[in-house]
Amino acid sequence: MLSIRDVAVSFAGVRALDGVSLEAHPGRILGLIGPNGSGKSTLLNVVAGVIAPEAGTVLLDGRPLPAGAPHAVAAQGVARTFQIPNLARRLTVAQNMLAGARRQPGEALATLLFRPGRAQRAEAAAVRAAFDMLDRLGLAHLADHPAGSLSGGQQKLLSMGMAMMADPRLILLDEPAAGVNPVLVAHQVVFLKAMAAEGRTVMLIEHNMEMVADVCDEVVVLDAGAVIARGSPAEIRRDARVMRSYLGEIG
Amino acid sequence: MLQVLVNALVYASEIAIIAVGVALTYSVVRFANFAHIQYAVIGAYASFALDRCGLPLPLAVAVSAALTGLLAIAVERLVFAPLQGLRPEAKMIVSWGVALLLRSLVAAVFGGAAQVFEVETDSHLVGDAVVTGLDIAVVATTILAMTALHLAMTRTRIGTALRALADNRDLARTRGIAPERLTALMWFVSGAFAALGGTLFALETRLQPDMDLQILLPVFAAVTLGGLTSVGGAVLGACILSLAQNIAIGVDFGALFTSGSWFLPSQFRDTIAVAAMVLVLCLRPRHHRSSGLR
Amino acid sequence: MTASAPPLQLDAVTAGYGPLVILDRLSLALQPDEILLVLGANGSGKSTLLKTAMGLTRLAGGRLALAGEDITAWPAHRRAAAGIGYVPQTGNVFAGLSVRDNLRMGAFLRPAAQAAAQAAVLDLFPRLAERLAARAGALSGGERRMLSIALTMMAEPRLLLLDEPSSDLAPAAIDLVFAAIDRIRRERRIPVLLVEQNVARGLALADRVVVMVRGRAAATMPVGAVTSGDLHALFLDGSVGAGGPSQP
Amino acid sequence: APAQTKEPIAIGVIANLTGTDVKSSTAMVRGVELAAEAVNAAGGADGHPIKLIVEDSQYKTQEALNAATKLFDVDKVPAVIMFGGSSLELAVAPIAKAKGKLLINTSSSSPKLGEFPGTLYSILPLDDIVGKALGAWVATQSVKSVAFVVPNNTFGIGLMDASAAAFEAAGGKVLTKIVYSEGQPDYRTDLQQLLARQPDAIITAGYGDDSRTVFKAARGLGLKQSWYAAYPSILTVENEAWMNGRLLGVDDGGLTGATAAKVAAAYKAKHDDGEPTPHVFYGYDALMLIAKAAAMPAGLGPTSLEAAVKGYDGATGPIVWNANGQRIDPPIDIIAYKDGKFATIGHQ
Amino acid sequence: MVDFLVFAVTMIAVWSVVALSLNLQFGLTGLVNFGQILPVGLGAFGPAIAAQHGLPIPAGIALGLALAAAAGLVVLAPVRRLTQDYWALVTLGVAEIFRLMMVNLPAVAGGADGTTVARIADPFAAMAIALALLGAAALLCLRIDRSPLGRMLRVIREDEMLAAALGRNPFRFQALVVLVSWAMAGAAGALYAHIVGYVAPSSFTVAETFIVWTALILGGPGSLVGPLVGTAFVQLLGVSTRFVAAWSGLPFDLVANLRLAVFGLALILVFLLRREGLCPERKVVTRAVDP
Ligand SMILES: Nc1ncnc2c1ncn2[C@@H]1O[C@H](COP(=O)(O)OP(=O)(O)OP(=O)(O)O)[C@@H](O)[C@H]1O
Ligand SMILES: Nc1ncnc2c1ncn2[C@@H]1O[C@H](COP(=O)(O)OP(=O)(O)OP(=O)(O)O)[C@@H](O)[C@H]1O
Ligand SMILES: CC(C)C[C@H](N)C(=O)O
Ligand SMILES: [Mg+2]
Ligand SMILES: [Mg+2]
Repeated sequence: MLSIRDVAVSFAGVRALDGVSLEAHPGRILGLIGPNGSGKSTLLNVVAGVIAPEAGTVLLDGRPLPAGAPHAVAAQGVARTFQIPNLARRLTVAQNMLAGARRQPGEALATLLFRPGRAQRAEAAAVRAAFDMLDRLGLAHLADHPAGSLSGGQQKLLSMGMAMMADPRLILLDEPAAGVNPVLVAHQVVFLKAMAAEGRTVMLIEHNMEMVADVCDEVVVLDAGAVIARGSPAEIRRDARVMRSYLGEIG
Repeated sequence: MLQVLVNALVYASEIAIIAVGVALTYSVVRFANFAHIQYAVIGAYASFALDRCGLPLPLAVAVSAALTGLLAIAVERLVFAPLQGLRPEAKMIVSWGVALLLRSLVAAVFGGAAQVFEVETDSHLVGDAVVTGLDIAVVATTILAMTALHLAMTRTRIGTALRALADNRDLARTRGIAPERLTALMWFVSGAFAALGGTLFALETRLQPDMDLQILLPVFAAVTLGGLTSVGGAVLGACILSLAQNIAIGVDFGALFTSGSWFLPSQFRDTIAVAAMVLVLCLRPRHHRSSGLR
Repeated sequence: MTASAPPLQLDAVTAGYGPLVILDRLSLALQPDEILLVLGANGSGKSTLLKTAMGLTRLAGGRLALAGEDITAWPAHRRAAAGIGYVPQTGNVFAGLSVRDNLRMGAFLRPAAQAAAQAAVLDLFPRLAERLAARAGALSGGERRMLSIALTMMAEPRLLLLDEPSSDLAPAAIDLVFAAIDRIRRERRIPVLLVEQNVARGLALADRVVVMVRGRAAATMPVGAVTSGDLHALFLDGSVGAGGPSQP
Repeated sequence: APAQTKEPIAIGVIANLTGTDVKSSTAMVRGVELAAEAVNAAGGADGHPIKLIVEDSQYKTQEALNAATKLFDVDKVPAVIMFGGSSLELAVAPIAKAKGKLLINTSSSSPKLGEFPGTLYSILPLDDIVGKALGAWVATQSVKSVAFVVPNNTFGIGLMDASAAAFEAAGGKVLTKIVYSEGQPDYRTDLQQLLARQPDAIITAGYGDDSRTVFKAARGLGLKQSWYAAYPSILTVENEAWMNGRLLGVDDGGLTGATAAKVAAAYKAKHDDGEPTPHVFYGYDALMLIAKAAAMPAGLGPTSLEAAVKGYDGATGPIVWNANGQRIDPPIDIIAYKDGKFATIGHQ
Repeated sequence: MVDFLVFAVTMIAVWSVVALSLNLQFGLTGLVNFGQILPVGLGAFGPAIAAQHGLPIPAGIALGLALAAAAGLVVLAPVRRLTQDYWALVTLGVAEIFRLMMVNLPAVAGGADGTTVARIADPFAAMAIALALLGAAALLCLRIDRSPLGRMLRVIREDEMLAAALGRNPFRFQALVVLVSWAMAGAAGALYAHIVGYVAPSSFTVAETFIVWTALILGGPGSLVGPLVGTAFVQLLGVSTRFVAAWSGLPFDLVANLRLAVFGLALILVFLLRREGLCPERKVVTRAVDP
């Protein structure tokens, strides 16, 4: 279980998060929505250890996650995607995917030199998993292309694929559907539900309200760095404050 | 003590005016142009030759600055422009090749031996420090040139466009910014500044085809200390470096603490300067690369 | 320049990146004050189409005309000066510059109108007014998108190329942006080439639809003719039922 | 001249033709050229014309090694005349020794050069000899206290140590030692300490371009002391009026001899850049000795070289080598700068 | 001529090891190091210090390697606080500090004059040892290059934040790379000392680092043969211009300058004609394995 308690962050005078608390549970998908600039990505970065909060703590299964140490957080089984994808641009799509795989013996020099067989077996397994995932994301035909040459939507998909390769306990997704075509969004929905069904915790930032309504078990709404509403997707849609600040007339 | 400050100021001026050119080009083309230092040398030699031809010194410097600016544009067109998209380290190495080529040509034309400007200036005693008219001219020229450049970069539309071009070339083009014209202007300005700085440096010291090797380290150290891309930063970097170097050996540490007098042996001058630079670099506030954050 | 010529015409355009060819003999004409919606799977070449219209790709063949004038050989900045406005999908703001300086660059071609234009876009996106001094790179994803749209609007273009303007935006902000596009089109009679993955919103706004499949305009049709079966097919493999080869 | 029918002898020259010390290096090579021309005009070394192969060392160890191996292994030269910093020559010397070649040093003065007897011979006197002469002489000039201003290299330090010892042995007092890094744009900061210490005189050594900057800084700071220098004639006078009568020192005594005069005349006939600098003479003597040794029946080698030097009256005066091939007992002149030129005012 | 070629090959082999070590840092990991001459110098000063103080030869070599590796870790310490451009200058600065200290502290290893060390007298033996060292270094690099470790190093090169998000501590990987590559450069330095038979600070200037950089970039960083080809190219270009110069028959001082001009021109032309360097980074193809 992920629990965020009273987290506050400010940047050069801007209060980006102002005492946010929320919980996300294994097997469930938590949606995080809110107007642009309300602090959603900032909150995700706090959980992921990229930003150390001024106040507050983040606990995963009751143990605090290291603040400001993204690699240590990731090592605890937390994977994340970026709103603007970070990729190893000159490496191929397949290499990016393989880099996502956790626990690779071939990354230790000693294993490489003295037990190369072990490294090779693990690598073969990772390659299988990577191509499996690429197939599902519709990127398999691009496996040997540089990641930097992918289209905007494809980069989003790759970013998500890399996060999945890590076999995470907690997965943090920052607008995975933005720029992705509707058919693949439908795939993503299936995919996320399957992840949750396997007992993982999912936190999803998304502006695509159909997708949110479709996959989220619970939704938290941020505005100006504070939680203004929480509940089921249906409840949220009826909330007047949310209507005003976030959904607008049409939503 | 006052003398130490005077020396530091003069040296900082010479370094800074060359350093801003490096920062300016770095900010737009994103590589450290080693040939820039050689532009300074060529500018100094051009001023020298024109001065020898009988031109009044200020005019000689102006003509030399213009010529060097054009040279910088020519090098950009012939060498750097075709290499667009290459990794910055490769461009840096190419610029080193350009520097080598230009240096050998200067040496072939003017000879490898040192030359000096024949300028005689008066000395004034300010407090207990000696200040020459040349010192004052050097510092004043630098301050003027820097202020003008700083204002041009931050206050004018063209300056902002240059920074925009540096930031995102394709996007800049789609805003109607013509990169070729603007970069040509940028190269011209940085070449001209290099020539000016090189001439000031040579006026205070001497001319030598390989004087770039002596200027290189302090200039790049100043630019790096100042954050690589800003005019103000380069000036600040030059001041820090110059002060560290001059104070380290110019100050009587013995007299400061006891009655005796003890100077740091001056052969440690460079060591101290470099050490100060490393220290400042390590202690300066961490630079967040925000691109990684979202 | 003929009065009857379409505002933007692509004629058998082949273009790509380096040796890579993405657009394959693509022909397309944008009609006066229409909104032409470009749909297609990820990687089908939509962004490449817009970049090619703007002059940012390597052109390997074909011809482009702006209101009848041949612009095939024009560099991007000249096209911008001729009135093409472009909102890119990625890399859409000057990340190292302040929001204020970004806006200044929006009006690069019309320095005299800078103040008025800035006031107008800040009116549309009040969120940006609060962040004028911030580095654009520090903005949130949605704020960046707003800034990028604002930048383009400030240039008062004669023709708009919009690459997924709604992505990263909150629903309320999308309303704002789409309303603004519609208004500009109607008031200033500006044609728009619009790429959207938000198909429903796109269809609601557009007049015609062009479907991209592997670098070709697989079909062009009026908005009313699009069925949901069509959409599904085109995002899966581009085999749109009625379409066949493109008809400009 | 008699017809040169025999095969030419190739002699290598390594010098810093680019980088630092270009001026002195060029002068040295010109001296070698003058000597080669003289030898060839006189029919060569035992009929063999001398052919020079000049290589650049760029003042870099690796390049000096490349140049040396090329000369030894490709051009098969039996001897190399070298102008380089001590560190460059010390890197080349072991190779020359291993290959049984001769290395004639015209510029460096590190005592370590004496570690290659039979291979490395110096035309230049060692620093301790000249330094000792300088220190002892300054002490006789009613100078009670001195400061040293020398470059931070083998030459500067070696000279300073020897002359400080001699000066102190004669009862003088050394107030401070300023060891500067070469090539600095300005030495005002370095020299500033002198204002506080006020020595009776300054002892210096160095090279033209740096010395010019040093003198300029001293003049700017208003220093009034006299400058006593080793080899004053290689220093560059910065301001004639200010320097008039203020620069004195000990120099190689041979440079005023008859051979030197002949060489100087030949130099001025060939090059139009004024008086030859001392390195022209060092280079000249180096090649002359090689040619003389090569003309001997035994051919060019350590034995013939050591024989050739006996009785040779060079442009730098008579040359005496110790057992390690290093020059001792050089003739020493006292030089003073007056009215725009250096004049010999005595001998030691 | 044979001797000359043997010497040329020996030097190419030694400097290739240095280029390989730089490639591990820059080509693979993206660490921009302008002070790679420091570990070479430290490696060489091990034997020099040993010679000066009468220690046996193996002790000197071990000292050199230990100094190089240890210095690497010290220099790496601030890397976490600095972006690449700044680290580049810190390494350059530290290398200069070391060189200046050696110049000014004659008690350590002879000061500016340097120290004589035992010289491998047989040129063929020297070449064999140098080639053996090169072989070992190349093998190690190959192993790292074509492995998950090499891949993760490249990810760090492209985007440290990404590597961290994937659960890798970039600093740990960087430390490993610096340790390995500085020890490698140290070994090259120790060998260089015993081949030349003489160690002085002037052999380890910033200019030397730039020559290695030139070789690396020219050859093509990120590839394995790149550094070797680049080093051979640079060394042979330097040597061959000597022959061209002699053949031209121009006055010696002009020739010396033109030689460098040709060198600079060649450098520029290579890049204008082959943008990715002589040996571009290998295109990786990942094959889906069938069980
Ligand atoms: N590094 C930073 N420096 C300064 N301000 C920042 C920084 N990062 C974020 N901000 C500001 O903090 C606020 C919250 O940003 P955040 O990215 O969390 O928003 P968001 O909710 O993810 O918005 P969006 O939906 O547009 O992505 C914004 O106003 C943004 O400009
Ligand atoms: N800079 C580039 N270099 C090489 N190939 C590229 C580059 N940009 C895009 N591509 C390739 O061109 C094809 C079309 O890309 P484009 O960006 O036009 O797609 P798109 O239709 O806009 O997709 P999306 O909906 O994901 O944005 C893709 O296969 C992509 O891999
Ligand atoms: C003639 C001398 C002043 C030369 C000096 N000994 C040197 O090392 O170069
Ligand atoms: Mg966000
Ligand atoms: Mg796109």
